[in-house]
Amino acid sequence: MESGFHGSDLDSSLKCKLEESGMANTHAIMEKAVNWFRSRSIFVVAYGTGCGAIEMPPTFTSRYDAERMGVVGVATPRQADLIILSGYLAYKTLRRVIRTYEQMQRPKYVITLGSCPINGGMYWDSYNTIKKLDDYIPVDVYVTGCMPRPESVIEGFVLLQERIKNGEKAGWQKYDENLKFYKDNQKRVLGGHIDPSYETDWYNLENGGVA
Amino acid sequence: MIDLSSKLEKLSLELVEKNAHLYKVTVKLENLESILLSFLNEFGYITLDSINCRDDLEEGLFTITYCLQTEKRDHVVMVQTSIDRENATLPSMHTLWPQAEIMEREMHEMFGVDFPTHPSLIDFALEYWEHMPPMRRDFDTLEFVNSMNPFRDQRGDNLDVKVEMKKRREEKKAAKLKAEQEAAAKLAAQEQQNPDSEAQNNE
Amino acid sequence: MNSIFLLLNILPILFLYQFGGDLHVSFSLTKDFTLSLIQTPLGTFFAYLSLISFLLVTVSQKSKKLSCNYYALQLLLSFAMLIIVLAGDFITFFIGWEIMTWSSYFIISKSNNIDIKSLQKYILFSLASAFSLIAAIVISYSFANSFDFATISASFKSMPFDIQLTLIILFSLSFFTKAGVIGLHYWVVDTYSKAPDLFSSILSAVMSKMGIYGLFLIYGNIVGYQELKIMFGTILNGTDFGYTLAWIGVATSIIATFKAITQDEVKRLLAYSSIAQLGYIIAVIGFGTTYGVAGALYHTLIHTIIKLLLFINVAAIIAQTGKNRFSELGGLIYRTPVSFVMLLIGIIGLAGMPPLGGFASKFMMYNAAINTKFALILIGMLFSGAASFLYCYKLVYGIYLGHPTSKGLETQKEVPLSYLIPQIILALLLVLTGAFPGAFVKVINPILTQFSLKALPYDGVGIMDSAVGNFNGLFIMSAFVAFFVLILLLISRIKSKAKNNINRFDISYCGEVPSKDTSLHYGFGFGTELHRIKFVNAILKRSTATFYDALALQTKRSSELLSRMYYGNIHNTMIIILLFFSALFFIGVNS
Amino acid sequence: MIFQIILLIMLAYVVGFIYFGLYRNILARIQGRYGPTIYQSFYDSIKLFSKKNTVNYGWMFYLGPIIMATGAVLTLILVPVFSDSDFLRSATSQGNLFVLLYLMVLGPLGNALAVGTGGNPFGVMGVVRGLTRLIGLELPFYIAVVGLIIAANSSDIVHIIDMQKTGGLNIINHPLLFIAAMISMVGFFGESPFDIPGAPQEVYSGPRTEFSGKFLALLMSQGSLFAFAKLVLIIDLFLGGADSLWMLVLKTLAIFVTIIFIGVVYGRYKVEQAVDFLMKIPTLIALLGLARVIWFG
Repeated sequence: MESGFHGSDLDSSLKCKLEESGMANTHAIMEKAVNWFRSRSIFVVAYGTGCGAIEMPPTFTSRYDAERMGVVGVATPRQADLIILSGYLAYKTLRRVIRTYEQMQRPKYVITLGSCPINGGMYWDSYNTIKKLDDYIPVDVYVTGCMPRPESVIEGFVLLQERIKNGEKAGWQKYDENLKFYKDNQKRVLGGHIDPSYETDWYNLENGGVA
Repeated sequence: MIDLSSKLEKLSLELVEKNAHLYKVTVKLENLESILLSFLNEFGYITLDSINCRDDLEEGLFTITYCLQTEKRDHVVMVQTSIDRENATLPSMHTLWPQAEIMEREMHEMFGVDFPTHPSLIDFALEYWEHMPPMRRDFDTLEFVNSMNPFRDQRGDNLDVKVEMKKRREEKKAAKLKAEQEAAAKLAAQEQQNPDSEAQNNE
Repeated sequence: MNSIFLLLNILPILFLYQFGGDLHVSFSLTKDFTLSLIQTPLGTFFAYLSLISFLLVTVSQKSKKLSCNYYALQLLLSFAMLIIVLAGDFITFFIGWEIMTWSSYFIISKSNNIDIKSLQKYILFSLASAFSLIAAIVISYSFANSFDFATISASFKSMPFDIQLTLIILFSLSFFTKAGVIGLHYWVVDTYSKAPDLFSSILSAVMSKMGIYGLFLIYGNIVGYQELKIMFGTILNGTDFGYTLAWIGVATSIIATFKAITQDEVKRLLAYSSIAQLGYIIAVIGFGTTYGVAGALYHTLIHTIIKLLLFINVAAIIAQTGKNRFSELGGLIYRTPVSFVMLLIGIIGLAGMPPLGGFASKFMMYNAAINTKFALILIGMLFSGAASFLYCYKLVYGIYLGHPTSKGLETQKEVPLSYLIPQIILALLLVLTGAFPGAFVKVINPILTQFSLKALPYDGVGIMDSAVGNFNGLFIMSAFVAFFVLILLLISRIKSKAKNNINRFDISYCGEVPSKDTSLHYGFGFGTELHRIKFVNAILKRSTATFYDALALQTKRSSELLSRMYYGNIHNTMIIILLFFSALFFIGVNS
Repeated sequence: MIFQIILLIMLAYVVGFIYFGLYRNILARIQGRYGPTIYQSFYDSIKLFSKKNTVNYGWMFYLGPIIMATGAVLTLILVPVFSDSDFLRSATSQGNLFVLLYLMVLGPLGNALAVGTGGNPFGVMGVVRGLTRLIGLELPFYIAVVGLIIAANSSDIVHIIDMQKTGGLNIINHPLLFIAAMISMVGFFGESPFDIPGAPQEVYSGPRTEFSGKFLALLMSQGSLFAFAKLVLIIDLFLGGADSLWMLVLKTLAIFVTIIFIGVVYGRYKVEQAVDFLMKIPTLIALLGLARVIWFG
């Protein structure tokens, strides 16, 4: 079990409590409002995995200005809601991407640019890139094109915002539910060297090292 | 260049001219180190451009080429040698040219050439690579890719588009034909059934 | 063993409490000389300060297996300090001073990591201090025909100005050496850092305060602040003398602060910090105003509390881990949480942050500077305070936060209770002085009356009154606690689930995964940035060590030159000596 | 008083967030962009508060942002907001300028402990850069404040405001001190060229690197409260305070816009460059102002 995973679902317990006290309706309205706020404010960590990295500066700067929709870039995955993977992923990159994704806090979303994360694109027969990204981490929106223009990227943002607003089931929920599937796939391509391996707690070694 | 070739003749080596800027010397593996040393110290080839490896699968050899340049940068001399493919071992040249260290690391990773005297033979571009070195010609890339990363089930992207489209069109046509036939058969069956029922009613 | 000496330490406190107030004892040695002990409010204040410090340090020494003569020496030191602060004449004072020097010298020499050079430094500077003290005493005796404080004080006004100035300078030099003013601090850092760990707390918290007591004695009692104002002119609203002294203090404070930031050894940092804090006291001690004296006294109290707390804390950590450098410590917060909280309270006090006592004393000193319109002095003190945040943070980060840098720290146990009890008492004192800054006014007012200065106004136990603004310690403390609890409750109610105590290597590290071998502790990188700032680098690259080393070298060379005279030829030497004396003789006759 | 405190905190929260929305808009317009809505900071904060989980490295990590928020709230209630009314006068009379000067650093220092507990070297790097910058940043500000205190012969802010009613505004009487204090304020607001601690290009967003969810939201909220408190402090010291809500908004806005206009046109200094600069030009300006106060009233 990775340390990025916190299994307990607080939402459902809260829902039960609220339903008991007859406030389920209020909860639903609250949830709707929160979803609206979530859709209006998206912090992005832009991971320039491939050629699409060059499309992100125009998307965020003067010409296309993603900030007007509340989409802002941040530096660390801890603060981010959305990770943009822009292009093909080598195995070496995939390891870092998984790590970055697991360090993000829920709710979290993934957008990929280009055709490479969908089916390998022009690198389909390379010994060192992956073909299907959604085997390893769940993808919310694929923006296709080789490479997609900033307009398409913005359209991807709009699509994602719609989904968040409607409260649709997002990738991170699938990831939590089908953790074994994703972990098995990751192990298959990364050869058992998946970081982080934080099973042992260095600070409690005398207690058997159980975290 | 006459100068160099006369010097090389003393070492009983032949300088082959490829074009005005490119020359080649073929040496034996056991002389490689001493000849490279004399290239650096005596002939003034201070720059090692690259170390190249060619996989001669048919002859069971790796052909290694050291590309060298003088300070003038007006020509390149390729010093070529061959090593056994199965037991590929080379002396490390990082003591002569420090840049050789990283080039040899790459060669080790991509072809599996071993450098016993190399100081840091760690991962270069790949991480935790456990399979055959990927640049060897007997490494079947397609098979490897398919075993590691199967294509999407829903779409047969590894198929020929033209054939596939033709096949689909035919399938569609066949399906349509089948549907028509079925419809006709159904109709016929109904027509058949109706008299039967009538007949039953009559009974 | 420990408990016996604990009792012996309590006795003088009880004695002072029971019979204190108008203690007046005198023994006559010969017809002319009498040794006398007189209890003044100032002396009582310093006596309690030192006695209680000794008591607390003795409590924390319980877990150290110390020999009987160590305790005896420590008791002798305590006795010497009691003599110093209760002395009624200079002979008694000097006897106490010498006993203090020698007993502390023997204790320091018992340390495991002391070297001969540091010991020599300590004894040389102590002797220099004593010589300048005895010179001043002899000069004053030649004018007053008495060693009695009161008699000397009475006849001081009738002395010629150059004698007055010489006396003040000689006395000041002696006490500056003890307090460690910059330039004379050469022995301080080495001695504090190499003395036995718990004894460093006494050196910093109590023994340096004897220098401050001496300064008070000279400026307040012997010379008198009114006399100082007459002797030297006035500048702005203060005296010229106070202004000069303030610059010495501020320079000490700023330079020592920057030096402290770049230290790697924990106790060296604390030693420099001690110099810097005493710099504040020296800056305001010469103002000769109510607020100046009150600020100096208040900061004396606060600094004693803080330095005891910090040195005991650090000594406990060093005893527990065996490491004394920031580059070897780190990440102890989960292993020794109580120690961490104690150090935290200590550094909040050291930095002078509002809810704790450190602020109250600084506020008093700042007010003193405003009162006299010494704006640059005030800015210097504020500036040094701002820079001191860096070493405060280095202290807490280097030891307790971040990641462990050496093996064994991750399985460390909490320090023994005997170390924690004095720390908890001191931390409580610090909190109380922060919440009730007004309570101290009643302690200070008799001392102010002794110096014939105006008494401080008393407005309630929680309020510190001053001419230029009030500060309600109780209100700020309670508001801080109230808001803290309120925000804590609000935040803990928010449903965003906090995953507690996740693995400490699970940090966002640009997608990479740090391991045990990755260097994650930034502790020893502190202060390198300062070298790139021109002004700070100008301070950091200079050192008094170069001056004293050069002095030592020149002395050695000149003595070599002298010795060569002798070794060359005995006849020549005799002739030269003869010529020298005859030259002296002629000069004497002619004049 | 409790009602008044709640009212003040709400006012500061709203005004602070709207000012930051405004800041982002102005920045966008200067860069030729449309910019987000003016309420964007609200959205961000509510979203961060509603994050489903948050990392926590231990109790000190948890308490750090709370200490920082406490420092901000305490600063806010100790600054007199309205000059003539009795609004919160009972609280503001308990402190003075020195308390404020130190309270302004208490919060960041508390948060620095949390950053250290997080154990991220980038975060600690940011803290150290911030503290080093503080050496230079505080100097002109201290000189300006000391100049005002000596001119008014009081460290009580209410008294300084009252002095300006009769003797004219401090911005006119002591323009040099005002300039020096404003240069420091640019740094206190984290604007270029002094935005060294949290530089995302160099130290991975600095002290905030490990904070997420509700902790980050708390840090943002206290940032807006703190910004409001600093603005009010500046108008109290130099612009004679505000006697009505409209004057308050007008004056704080004027100061804020000036600061961000300075901020948007500059690049970032290195730490040593910033401290060197602050120790030279603004300090010199402030010292000239101080000399004027001491010798010419």
